[in-house]
Amino acid sequence: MSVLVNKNTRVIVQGITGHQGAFHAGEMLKFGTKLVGGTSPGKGGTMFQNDVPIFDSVADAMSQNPDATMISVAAPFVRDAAFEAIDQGIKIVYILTEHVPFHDTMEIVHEASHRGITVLGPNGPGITVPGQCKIGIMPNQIFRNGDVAVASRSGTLTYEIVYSITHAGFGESVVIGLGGDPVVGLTFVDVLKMFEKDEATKKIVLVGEIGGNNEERAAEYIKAHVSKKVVAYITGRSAPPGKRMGHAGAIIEKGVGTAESKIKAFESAGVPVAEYPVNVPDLLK
Amino acid sequence: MSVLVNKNTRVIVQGITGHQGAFHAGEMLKFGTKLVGGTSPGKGGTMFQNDVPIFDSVADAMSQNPDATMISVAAPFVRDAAFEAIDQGIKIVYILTEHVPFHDTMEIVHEASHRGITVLGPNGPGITVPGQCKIGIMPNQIFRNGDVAVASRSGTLTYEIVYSITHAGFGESVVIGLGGDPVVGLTFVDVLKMFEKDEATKKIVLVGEIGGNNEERAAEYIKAHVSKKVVAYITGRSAPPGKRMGHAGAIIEKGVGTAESKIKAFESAGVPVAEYPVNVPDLLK
Amino acid sequence: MAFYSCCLIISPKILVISSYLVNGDTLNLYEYMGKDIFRRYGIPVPDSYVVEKESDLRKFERPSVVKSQILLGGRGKSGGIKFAKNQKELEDGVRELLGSKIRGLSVTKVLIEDMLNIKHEYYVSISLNRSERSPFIIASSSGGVEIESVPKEKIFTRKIDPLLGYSDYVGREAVKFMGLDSKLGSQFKAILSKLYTVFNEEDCELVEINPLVETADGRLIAADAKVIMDSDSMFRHKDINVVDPEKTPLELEAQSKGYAFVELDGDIGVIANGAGLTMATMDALTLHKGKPRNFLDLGGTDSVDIVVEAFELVLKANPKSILVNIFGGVTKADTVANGIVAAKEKFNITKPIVVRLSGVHEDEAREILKRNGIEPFSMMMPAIEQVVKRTGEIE
Amino acid sequence: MAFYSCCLIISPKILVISSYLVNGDTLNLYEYMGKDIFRRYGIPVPDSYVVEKESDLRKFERPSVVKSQILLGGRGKSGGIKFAKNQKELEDGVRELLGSKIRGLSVTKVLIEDMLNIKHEYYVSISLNRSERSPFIIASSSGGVEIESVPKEKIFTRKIDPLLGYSDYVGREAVKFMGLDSKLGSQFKAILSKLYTVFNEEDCELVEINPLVETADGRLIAADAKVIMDSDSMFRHKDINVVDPEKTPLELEAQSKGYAFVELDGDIGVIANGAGLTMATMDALTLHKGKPRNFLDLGGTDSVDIVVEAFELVLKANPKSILVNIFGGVTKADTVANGIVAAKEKFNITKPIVVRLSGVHEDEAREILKRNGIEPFSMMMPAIEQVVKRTGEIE
Repeated sequence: MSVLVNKNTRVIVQGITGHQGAFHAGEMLKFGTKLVGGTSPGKGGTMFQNDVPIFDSVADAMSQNPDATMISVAAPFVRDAAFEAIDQGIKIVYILTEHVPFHDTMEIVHEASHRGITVLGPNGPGITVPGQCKIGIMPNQIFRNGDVAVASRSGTLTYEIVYSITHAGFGESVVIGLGGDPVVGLTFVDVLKMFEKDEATKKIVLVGEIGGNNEERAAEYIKAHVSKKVVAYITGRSAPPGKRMGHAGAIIEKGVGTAESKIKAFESAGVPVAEYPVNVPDLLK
Repeated sequence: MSVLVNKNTRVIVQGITGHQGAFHAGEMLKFGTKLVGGTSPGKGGTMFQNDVPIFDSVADAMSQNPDATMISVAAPFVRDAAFEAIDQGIKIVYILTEHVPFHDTMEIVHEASHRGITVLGPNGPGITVPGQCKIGIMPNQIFRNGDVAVASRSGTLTYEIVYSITHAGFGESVVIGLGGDPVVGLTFVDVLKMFEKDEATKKIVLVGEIGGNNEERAAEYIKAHVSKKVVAYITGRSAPPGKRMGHAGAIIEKGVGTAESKIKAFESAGVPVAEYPVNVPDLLK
Repeated sequence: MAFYSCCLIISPKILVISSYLVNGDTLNLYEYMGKDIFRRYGIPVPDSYVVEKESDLRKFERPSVVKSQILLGGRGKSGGIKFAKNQKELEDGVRELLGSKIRGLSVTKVLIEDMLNIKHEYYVSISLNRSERSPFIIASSSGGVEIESVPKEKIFTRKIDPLLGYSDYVGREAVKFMGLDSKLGSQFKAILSKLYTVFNEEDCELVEINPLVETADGRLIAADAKVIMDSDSMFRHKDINVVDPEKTPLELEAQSKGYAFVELDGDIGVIANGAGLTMATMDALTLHKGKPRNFLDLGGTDSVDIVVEAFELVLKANPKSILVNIFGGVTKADTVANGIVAAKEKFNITKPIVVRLSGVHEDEAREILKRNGIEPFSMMMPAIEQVVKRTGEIE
Repeated sequence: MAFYSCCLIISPKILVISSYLVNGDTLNLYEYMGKDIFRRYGIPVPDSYVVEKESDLRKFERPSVVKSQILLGGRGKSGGIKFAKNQKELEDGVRELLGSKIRGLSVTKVLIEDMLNIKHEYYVSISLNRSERSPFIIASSSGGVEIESVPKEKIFTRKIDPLLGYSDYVGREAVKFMGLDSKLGSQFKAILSKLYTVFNEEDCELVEINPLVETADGRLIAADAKVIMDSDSMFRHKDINVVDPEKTPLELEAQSKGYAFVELDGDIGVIANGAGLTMATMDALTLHKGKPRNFLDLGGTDSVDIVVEAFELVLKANPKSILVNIFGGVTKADTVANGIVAAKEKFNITKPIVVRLSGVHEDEAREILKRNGIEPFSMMMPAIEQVVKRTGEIE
């Protein structure tokens, strides 16, 4: 058992011939992901790395029975690509792209939830189950098989923390990037439910940031429903209000979404919050 | 057990102070339906027949925990009323009104199905489980408790046939009017599934008419999945192609939807088709 | 009045709203109207203008097509389309078509349209798929003929979720299926997307372009336009005012009065309540070798006047006899009985009137009719037999 | 270039499409622009015109309000709004406001607007609710003040399903909650429906009318307009061209170059990759009593030039020192190392540069830096400590 994906998960990449799509598809192959196809309109019938068939459409790629798709197309085309995947009933839709209008994301997320489809992202690093499956753009080298589940709103910071967890002698059962946008497919509460059920997971790390109240809701949920050990890190303590810190979702608006509020919420739920990324492994001990 | 509704089903009427809404709400009360409220914007706080509270909105009427609603508002306002009910999660939405644009009905039906909500109608007589619950406009006097389930695309013709069934000494487990529009909430296949499962139902009567291929699909389904006795009546044998026979849905287009096609389909599925409405009870013997 | 033909009572408020509704009828637009809509939504159509009288005709400039504006498939084969390569042919074509009758339909308008240099003809349409309750795209690289005659393996079909709407990937799938190159493909996708907007915004049952022409210089242009709107949506489209030319004058009169009424070629006038029961009555008549003169659904009513007006309509169709078949519910039997008596007197009807009344207030109804010399039936079949018999006896 | 600030490589094709994107920033519209949009969608606003220089001013006709066009809550309290009952007051008001500074913001435009005869002030807005991932309506009969200061029981809130959109029943619920009579209620519902259309069609994060004024003669009019658009949607709104006035000149320059860049008031320049890691770097600095001068997310890149350009930006902010914190992934450590060396040379940097490099191609990077006299750290905390220490040593 594992969270969302495993070694049998069949993955396609929408936009596999693009610069990013091709690079990360290659990395996913190296990781060992079961990459069964890709799409690129007009390039159907050709191959990616002599091994992975390319199709003109998701409808055609369904011959490969994919369970998940990574969408790597430019922001204006993400809505179309996501609905193409949803329409075909692919169960996990991961959107790599940044700068998707959140009105588009709202529609994608609502329609997917009606159909029992999980959306990852937009603007996140994807999901990795060490030793089994990586969908997304996390560096291959930082993982070790273990029992720590990590969920994060960031990319590079996630790698930093995962690396320090691995470095400290722990390993990961799963690492999920929720995405840095104000509207994304999964919340911390959603993944906490999965982590609590997952037998491979013994400890949980949440990497939050300023903006929204995703972390506060998670803290409430942990109090009531999570039996496993949870630790957290929150970034953006030093961010001034009203300024977006890179991520579209990382902004303190009218006093809502501050790091203080999130840290307080976690601590009141018995979740220790690391002062620096490097302290996360200490809290896991 | 019964189909969709029973004596505990709590019903509201949207548009209860309108001419039709009031008349049929009164008839439903006489029938014994558990009518727990009605809506009429601006008239919240008043009572219907000194007994049934009227609310300004479905949101307010939710205090009565309704399971079903009958929508009796003019066609241009049906979409709004239906979404009001769907938004509040009422599980059965029956639309009495005729002349609802089918683009509106498409949206209503799709959204309802996403949320596990059953839509009856538009433009149908509703549903009656004799001795338990009537939602709609069927005359109260024609029913007798029994084991024949009736589903129909018509109104008055249904009463005629139900009356003749009752008159012949049978009784009904449930009578459902699907609605006379080209797009309606339930198909014959949908109700056949319910009838097959319903313990109170031993025999099934389908009253079809020209237009569409609802009956042909039902015949296919009966062959494969229905163990109970099914008989049918099809109206519109004498209708010329290209002319709508009163119901928006009753039209033969380019040879599709003819009575002959439907009769042939039923007969090939072992479903006897009555020549006249009055013959239906003979086939049940 | 019977705006609600099935079984509904009308509140005065609803009547006002519905006063421009036709009764569940389709709304076929003429080619030139469909093309006006296409133009408005940016779908390419040839330059054209409408001619209603010879003086509307402009000087010949380019090779043109003269197209009679009638709602008929296969106009061309029936001589409804002329080609004009010079002034004389243009004038002749217009003179020949304008005012003529084509398969029984009068030509009151012709469309003068630039002739296209046709390289290939495609087909594309969006319609309601009733079983899927969804918009349905049909496209083919074999256009210019009835889509029914095209082999299935050359037809692209695709259901659209009405809540999601059209998205570009559907167009890509169609383009690939049809084998269009990228230049034609991007034109096709743009047209399909706009066609879906028309279908949706204009509440259509069908939007069809057949043929969608590829010109010699590589442009895609809608050479024809078939648009059928949902008449029930007219409250959103107050600018549309179309009278269905397939209707007879009497049907149009009935429509304006709010009745569901269809003329047939028999001799027995039919008045019943509910579309299903009315059809069943006609069916039963036909099976008994009777010939219905009309379909008239009285609808749900509690007004004597509506019954009288229904009789007036049926009498205008001049049947040999009249059959009334009522299953009383919302429409009470005694109301209908009173209406029959009033109509008989008002119009001095001497033709046989056979009445079957059942259901709510049946006894009162029976009493009223008997008092006025009509012996009603309570079962349908004897009434059918009786009216067929009595009609047969009339010379 | 770092249009994709998190971790994405840019293909040339994407760059073209994104060239007018700002980097995840909000797009606040001035009141007069918001009102133009409202007008276009049929939301009633007072008659008004914009004055950029005194000669734009028209003759006094009616009592007017002179409103400075700045993006600031509580303009009125800060003296940004003047009332004019005659020609002199109008001229004085414009002269006083135009060119002035209000809480640090320059007034370059004023709006001259008909004065409303105010009977009551309401509040209405639609915004993104992040937790519900849905549009969210807020309305209150207590308007004219910050909605945060209104007691909860006087605030109507309602989530809208983005696929269903707004429907009239929501407006009815709001009207009832607010206790509006039917005349005001129907105006309010019409405004709310149009406001939702604005929110949706214009890709807004927020549309707010505060106050929504009920005039003495019973009309509802939007006396203010706050519209914030989603900058990521600009490819659909090519007509919009707004420069966020809350940005410093350097932030605007960074934005035009595609960097996520925020100026702060410290003295340590920060360059890192990924929004989260950059924030974490600033946080760690702050916890160590260091003061970051800026936030600069290098994004996912494999270009030396982008690193050099980032240095150029940070140097313009004139920090005492520079901290580079890279966790190599898509952005390879050696690329960044080469960039640092190139920048140091190009700009002749003598300020302390403290570098932490880890991850992909870390060893190569370390080699490059050492060769050029920089001793990089592989862990973050020692680098933080080092840069704070060295900055403290500078006069």
